[in-house]
Amino acid sequence: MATIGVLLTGGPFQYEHWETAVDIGDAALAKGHKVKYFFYLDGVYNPVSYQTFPDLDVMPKDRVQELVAKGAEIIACGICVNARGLQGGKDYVEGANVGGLPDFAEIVGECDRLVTL
Amino acid sequence: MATIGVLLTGGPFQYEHWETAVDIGDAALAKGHKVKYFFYLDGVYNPVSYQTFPDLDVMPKDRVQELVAKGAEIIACGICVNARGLQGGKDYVEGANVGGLPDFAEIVGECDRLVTL
Amino acid sequence: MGQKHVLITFNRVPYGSIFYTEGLRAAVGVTSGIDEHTVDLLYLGDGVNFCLKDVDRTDSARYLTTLAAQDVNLKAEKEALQDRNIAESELADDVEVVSRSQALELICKADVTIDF
Amino acid sequence: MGQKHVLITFNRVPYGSIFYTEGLRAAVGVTSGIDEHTVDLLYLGDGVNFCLKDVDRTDSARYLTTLAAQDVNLKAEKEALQDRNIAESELADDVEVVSRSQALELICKADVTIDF
Amino acid sequence: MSNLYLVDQPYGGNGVNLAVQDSDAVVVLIQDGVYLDVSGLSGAGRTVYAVKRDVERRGLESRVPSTVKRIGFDELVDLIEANKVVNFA
Amino acid sequence: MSNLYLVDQPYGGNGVNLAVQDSDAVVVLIQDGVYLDVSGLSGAGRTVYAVKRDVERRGLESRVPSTVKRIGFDELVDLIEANKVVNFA
Repeated sequence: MATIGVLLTGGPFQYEHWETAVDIGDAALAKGHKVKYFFYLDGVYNPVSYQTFPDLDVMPKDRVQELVAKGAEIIACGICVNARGLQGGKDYVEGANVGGLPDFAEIVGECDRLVTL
Repeated sequence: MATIGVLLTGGPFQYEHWETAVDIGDAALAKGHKVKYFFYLDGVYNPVSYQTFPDLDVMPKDRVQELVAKGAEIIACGICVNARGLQGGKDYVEGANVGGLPDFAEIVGECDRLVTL
Repeated sequence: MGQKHVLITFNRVPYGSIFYTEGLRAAVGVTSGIDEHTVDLLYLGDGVNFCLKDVDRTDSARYLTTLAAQDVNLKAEKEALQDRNIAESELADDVEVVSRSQALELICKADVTIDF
Repeated sequence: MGQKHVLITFNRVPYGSIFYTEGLRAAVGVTSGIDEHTVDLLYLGDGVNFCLKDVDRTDSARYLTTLAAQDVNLKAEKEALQDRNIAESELADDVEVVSRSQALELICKADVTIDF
Repeated sequence: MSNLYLVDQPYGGNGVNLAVQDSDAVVVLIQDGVYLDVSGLSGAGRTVYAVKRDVERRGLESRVPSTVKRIGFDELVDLIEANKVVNFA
Repeated sequence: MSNLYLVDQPYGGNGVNLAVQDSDAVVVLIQDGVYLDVSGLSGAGRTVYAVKRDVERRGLESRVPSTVKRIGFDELVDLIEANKVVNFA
């Protein structure tokens, strides 16, 4: 069992990095690996819980929440969160936490592999 | 005096389209032109009023608010707003309104020039 | 106010970003306002990759259907296809190949242009 | 937990996006944690444009100063410079030119890599 | 009224390709568009402008040819008003 | 443990350039990375993988060479676990 760190700098929708980041995490968790995400830059938009779109049942935030439910750790860069007006992540799905680059440094120290998307 | 429409699909921070869009609007308003913005896709992130960043006095939302104060019209795509969890633009700076693609069609009809960024 | 002719260009490959489908949603929106604007859809550069017949159109089919009902097809620039070694036989049926000169005529004919 | 050596690559031109400066902020963040990771900064492809001496460093100067205090300089790939006709005389003083083979050595030396 | 090509990256090259063939084209390089090779445009006799701030920030004063006229947003708006905008930004 | 290059656009070409010279390289094309020309990699004897879903969505089954092995996320995670990840995505 390995610890896989994932740095995600892409937001939901506009670019599809978030989807690959989630798909890798899902597959890794299913194999029993530990997965730790750091959401940086536009990556911090992903866990906003009020996302809705006509005809779409599963939104990016739902995928984030599923990752948490399966045991993934999620920390978002607080400076990026507040720059984007997300007020400390107050509307984040449960389990998506706000921290800072020191948390990312810790993930770098802990992880066996780091994937950046 | 002309009416200049601006379609902005870029969000604040990550890419700099928003800045060119604002700079063109500022210059056009100073010359007495009418300026009408439609914020589409990640463009809808620009007017979120709680943006703060250490050491930065002027945030993208401040530039948006200045445009409104100078007479620019601003409409954001409601489907994009809600997809991104911004709840009908409830945290938007004053004067930034939420509408839909029919509003963009109207801007296309009214404008003498359309700039897309 | 008034009816205009709008040229919408598609310049990015499909799927890495949403412009390929959200540009089509905008095309539908622009043509369905009270002014009844008309549109041309022009695929340039990397954008021509959307015109391959095997591209998954799940996200875009409904917009394309609406546009096709208005006789709007997909125009792909020949030079861009050639640069990418894409043969006409690899393209979807609703794609029309146009030369760069014809693309230029579309620009001249348009009242406004939008790029995705 | 443990100290690691991190290779951060910069692949985009400065100013159209914020990666050129937010990548440096991340570099500072990574090196100032309790593990005291070390970093190399490698400019590849279009990224080498940041190494031009006349680039406005207003947004990035404080991160570069912090990193310079840890003896971290900017490494630019020679082949990328040549492809863009950038002469070494056009580069800032804190830039070291490395060959692609040396870039590869940096990859092999790193425990983890991050791209911006 | 000419065709005013507003050109940025990543796909501004598509606009440049068209403008080279468009005898009625005027081109403005904005943001990362200032990195584009415009020798084909100049060679074809097109007038090329670049946003001064975008050239300066990127340290490209000596690399963007002097045949490319530097302009501010004030002049850009005048160009937008006077021409049909062809967007590649 | 080889170097596993994870390659997407717009700058995946930088990773490909390095992987061509890296005799210990394995390359995985993800998202728009599947559009990249990998003939140089195959020519240099590198093993190249592509995420199957990303190839299929883009309709590239007949355009991405058959020497490029299609994989799912399950296999991608195994590759990530077994190698050092070199990120260009």
